[in-house]
Amino acid sequence: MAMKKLLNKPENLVQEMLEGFVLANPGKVALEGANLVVRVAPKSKDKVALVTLGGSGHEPALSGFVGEGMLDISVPGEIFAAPGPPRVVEALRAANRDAGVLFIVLNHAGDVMSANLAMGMAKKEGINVKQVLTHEDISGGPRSNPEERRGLAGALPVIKVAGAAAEQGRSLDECLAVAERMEANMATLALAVSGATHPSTGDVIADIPEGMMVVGMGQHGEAGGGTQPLKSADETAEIMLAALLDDLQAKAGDEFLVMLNGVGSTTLMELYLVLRRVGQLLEAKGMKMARTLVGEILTVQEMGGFQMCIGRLDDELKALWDAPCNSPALTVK
Amino acid sequence: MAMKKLLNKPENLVQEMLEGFVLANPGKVALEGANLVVRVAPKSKDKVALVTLGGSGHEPALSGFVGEGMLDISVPGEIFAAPGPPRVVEALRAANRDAGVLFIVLNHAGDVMSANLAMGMAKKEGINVKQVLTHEDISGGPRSNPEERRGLAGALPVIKVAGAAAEQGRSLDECLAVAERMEANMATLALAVSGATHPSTGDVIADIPEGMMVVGMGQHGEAGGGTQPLKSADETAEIMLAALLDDLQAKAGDEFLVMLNGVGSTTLMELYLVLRRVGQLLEAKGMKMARTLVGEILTVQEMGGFQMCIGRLDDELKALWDAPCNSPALTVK
Amino acid sequence: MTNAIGCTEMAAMLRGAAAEIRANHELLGKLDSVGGDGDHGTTMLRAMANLEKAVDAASGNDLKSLLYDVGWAILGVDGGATGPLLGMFFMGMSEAVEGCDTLDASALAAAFEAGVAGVRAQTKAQPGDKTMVDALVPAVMAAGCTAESGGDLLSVLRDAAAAAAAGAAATKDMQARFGRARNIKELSIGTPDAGATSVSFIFAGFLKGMDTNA
Amino acid sequence: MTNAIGCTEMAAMLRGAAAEIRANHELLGKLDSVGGDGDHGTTMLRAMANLEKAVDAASGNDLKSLLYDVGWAILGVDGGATGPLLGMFFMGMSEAVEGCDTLDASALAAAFEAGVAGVRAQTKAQPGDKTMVDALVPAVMAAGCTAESGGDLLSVLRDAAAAAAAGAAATKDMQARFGRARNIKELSIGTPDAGATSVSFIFAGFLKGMDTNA
Ligand SMILES: Nc1ncnc2c1ncn2[C@@H]1O[C@H](COP(=O)(O)OP(=O)(O)O)[C@@H](O)[C@H]1O
Ligand SMILES: Nc1ncnc2c1ncn2[C@@H]1O[C@H](COP(=O)(O)OP(=O)(O)O)[C@@H](O)[C@H]1O
Ligand SMILES: [Mg+2]
Ligand SMILES: [Mg+2]
Ligand SMILES: [Mg+2]
Ligand SMILES: [Mg+2]
Repeated sequence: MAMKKLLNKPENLVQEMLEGFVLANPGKVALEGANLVVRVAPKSKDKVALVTLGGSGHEPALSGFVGEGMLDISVPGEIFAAPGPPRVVEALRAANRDAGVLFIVLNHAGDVMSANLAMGMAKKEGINVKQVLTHEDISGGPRSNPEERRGLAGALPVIKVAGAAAEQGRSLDECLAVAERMEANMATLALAVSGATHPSTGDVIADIPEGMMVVGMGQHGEAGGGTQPLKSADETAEIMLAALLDDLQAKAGDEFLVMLNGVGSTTLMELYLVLRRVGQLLEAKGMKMARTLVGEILTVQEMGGFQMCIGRLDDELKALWDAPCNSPALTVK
Repeated sequence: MAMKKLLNKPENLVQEMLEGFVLANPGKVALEGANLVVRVAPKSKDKVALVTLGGSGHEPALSGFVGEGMLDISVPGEIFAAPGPPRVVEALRAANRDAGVLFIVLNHAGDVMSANLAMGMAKKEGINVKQVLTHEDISGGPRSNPEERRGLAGALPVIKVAGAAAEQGRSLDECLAVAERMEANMATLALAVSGATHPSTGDVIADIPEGMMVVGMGQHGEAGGGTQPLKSADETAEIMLAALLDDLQAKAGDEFLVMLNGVGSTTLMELYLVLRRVGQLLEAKGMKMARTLVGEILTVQEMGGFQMCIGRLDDELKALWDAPCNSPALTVK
Repeated sequence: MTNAIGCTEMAAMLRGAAAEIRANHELLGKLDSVGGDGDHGTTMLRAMANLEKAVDAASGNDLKSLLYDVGWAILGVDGGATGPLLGMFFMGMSEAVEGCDTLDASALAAAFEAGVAGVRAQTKAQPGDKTMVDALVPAVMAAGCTAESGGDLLSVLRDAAAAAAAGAAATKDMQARFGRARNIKELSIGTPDAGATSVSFIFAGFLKGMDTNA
Repeated sequence: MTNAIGCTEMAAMLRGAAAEIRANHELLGKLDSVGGDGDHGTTMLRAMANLEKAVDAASGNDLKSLLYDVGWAILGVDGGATGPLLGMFFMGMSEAVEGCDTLDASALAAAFEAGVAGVRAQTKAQPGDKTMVDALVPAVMAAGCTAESGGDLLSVLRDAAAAAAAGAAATKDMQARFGRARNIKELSIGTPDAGATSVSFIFAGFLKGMDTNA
């Protein structure tokens, strides 16, 4: 299939992309060692470091969130494929410090295996590392069965609050607690309205019938089950929000972060329509849309659709969400 | 045609979109009067105000750049259609101050007519307003024929440097001079690789044959002429950069801002490949990629492609480009 | 039919234009989508809705302010090129009818001429450039000739409508040099201009508004 | 054919596996694209390139470190699930050959068993869950039986390859409960599992590497 993409040789794709990425953000990020994405101005060594790993092809995630108040090191893998343990161990070594390392892992089999192998090796070397696993995709199964739930764009709120806590000098256990509280209070659901192509193979990575949408599709085009006729922005917002609130057993009075993550070709315009409706629906239920983030956070190439992620906030999480940060893809003053 | 978009009633599209937009950025922007997008924390009245106007459907442009160090008021029109003079006059009135108003207009017939009619009325009312017209699209014709050149994403650098100058308290004439110098040193070329649909009518707004790309296509799908087989990222970068450098009569030693504006479904990954090649090419010519900006700035719905905008920088423009700003779509610390 | 156009008659003409556009807006969108962005039909619908609102709201017997309000209301449409151009047509007419309670044939022709001047102050487009100017200019010339040679109001409107239609039809063979269609260069040849076609419907509507037999 | 596997023979087996995967990588990608993300073929190519590099670089006569280096090199592939699983297969084998200069039939079977244990430490997938475990487990069981009943090295490899192929084929009728294909649920039935098919090629390649007549 002829891809409608501007590419060079597939075998150089990730390498060239990373070179361009740091050129685009010269004051913020750099490549170090085995293509680890690091901060140009490192955090002081007495503060907890944040490390993550993940496949490429989802830009700006995850390396776009390396920076002040966010990640210290990201280990980008091949397209849609987790990096192998050797590079991950290298990252954990580079991040190593007395204050400890918080390791943020999105629940996908390859990522988890690679992360766990690397963690095991790092611990043997005496590195003080603790892991938080994100698995907020409610389409994977009930909350009681977290292993079946994938980690989607909800990694960002976890990175944000834990990154802010680390920047404030909190201990590894405190950072971990904050990350786990954010994680435990999040729920995400993905919607796809049009497919995409794999940038190395040219394969179609989601084949969505004309006039249909798929609720619950994974971020590599894994089928989701909920294929149904394409709905309006308002109706879509209603369907998705209801499922998320149900999963979180939300009650009147709850305050939420509402994050809408455009996965590729869906416009900001459409996301704003959805956000507007979410705000109305929450208000009608006596809940509050306390914080919002709308944009492309974790994309799936040119796929059409978005992920709706909501996270219940308490005062501490709100303050950490609001804390300043400075990364290629998110800057808060 | 069944659109793959999440929409409600077309007649409410812009209104609902604007409501969602301010909900997404509550600390930064608000709607005032006849849907003028204004700053939540207005600039002090002794500083020059920046006002712009433009059709909707290009989000985040232009209202996404309202904020500290950027625009004071944006007047969003209907989809791809300039707002009429009455709302523009209202914006100029709202911005009115002794320090004066800098009015940034992108060269599209409707925008220019509406802007000029509104300017005329505002001046009759004694409002001190001066205009800068952006027309950096080199596909329109030679530099000697500026009227034929459209204003594309290059509006952003103009807004950025003039906004920084205004925030520093410079006079209207100084802000205008900075804006005009940036404008005169910019050149933009657009590339389309896949089409889009008009969100109100569902019409195809650019019909690009399979396996082809169009150089010079306008941001509403206006045909560009340069239809040719789809090239690699490297070759595309070469073709486009050569045309831009030629237009600017660039010489060794020149320093440039390189801005790559994804227009919709083209990924950051692809833009990074292009940026990497641009950096190599400039270096080989003894020129410098002094500043970069890569992302979605002025989109064309889900169109595939990007605009390459380069701007020759001097020390003052560099400093203004680097100055802090805080808007929904661009924050510089 | 009366021999003088006062506010009531002008309101009927204006409503006639709105009705005619409404009946044909899909064609207008289609014509604009060839080289432009396809929004001309919906823009004209919004413009005509604003026109009707202004006509409804107009009180009293002041032709000048009726036309001014209509012009301003059309300017208030977020309509790209169409809002300013069409709005200024009515603003131009408004200025020309200063002091008139009613218009006879030559005053109407003169008002049209002032309307076209209002449009042409906004654009450098000349006849032959494939824009609404190609329908406006012949319409106004025809109105002027007919009035000068003693034609009555209805003849003025009939000849203006015929000339606008002919002018719009003639844009089919022209290459666009203004508006978005300019960008497709010679590919614009073969399709009539959307804005010129709108103008032909407006003049047809003026006539129908005054002469229900037309 | 020899009755003991030293470094030279192990290198031949490993290269045989790489050759077999290379000859079949397109099929692997296609199988993975049914329920997964279609990258399994290219991932296996990269894994085998790393394997060969490690084999080329290996010096001396240390079986344990040859297998360790191969395992580590495969872990170094950015390959989603495949890198860790396949890498740990060779890391597991490496631990089992500690102290051996050469392997006889039962030592080879034991090494395979340790390799599978290395894989199974990474995943909760059980036989029947439609993963590479469905090819690995029967292959290793077959190797163990053959060795126990006195079969020679070639019989061990032949029976292991046959069992891996049968195990991979049997995944066709299973529903995926691990890996990305899990998400398509019953739609995964009807296509063999990509990773299990890879394992069958690896064991076929081991055999071909040792027995050029195979
Ligand atoms: N610069 C111009 N001068 C004269 N007429 C113009 C100009 N630009 C556009 N037009 C007219 O307007 C019509 C298009 O109107 P419309 O589609 O509503 O506006 P837009 O081009 O802004 O989308 C064209 O068919 C043409 O007749
Ligand atoms: N959790 C798992 N447990 C066991 N095997 C797995 C698991 N996940 C994937 N596999 C195996 O890996 C194969 C897919 O490998 P590959 O496509 O390279 O990795 P990825 O799924 O990360 O893209 C599957 O066919 C399956 O055999
Ligand atoms: Mg995009
Ligand atoms: Mg987009
Ligand atoms: Mg148009
Ligand atoms: Mg795969």
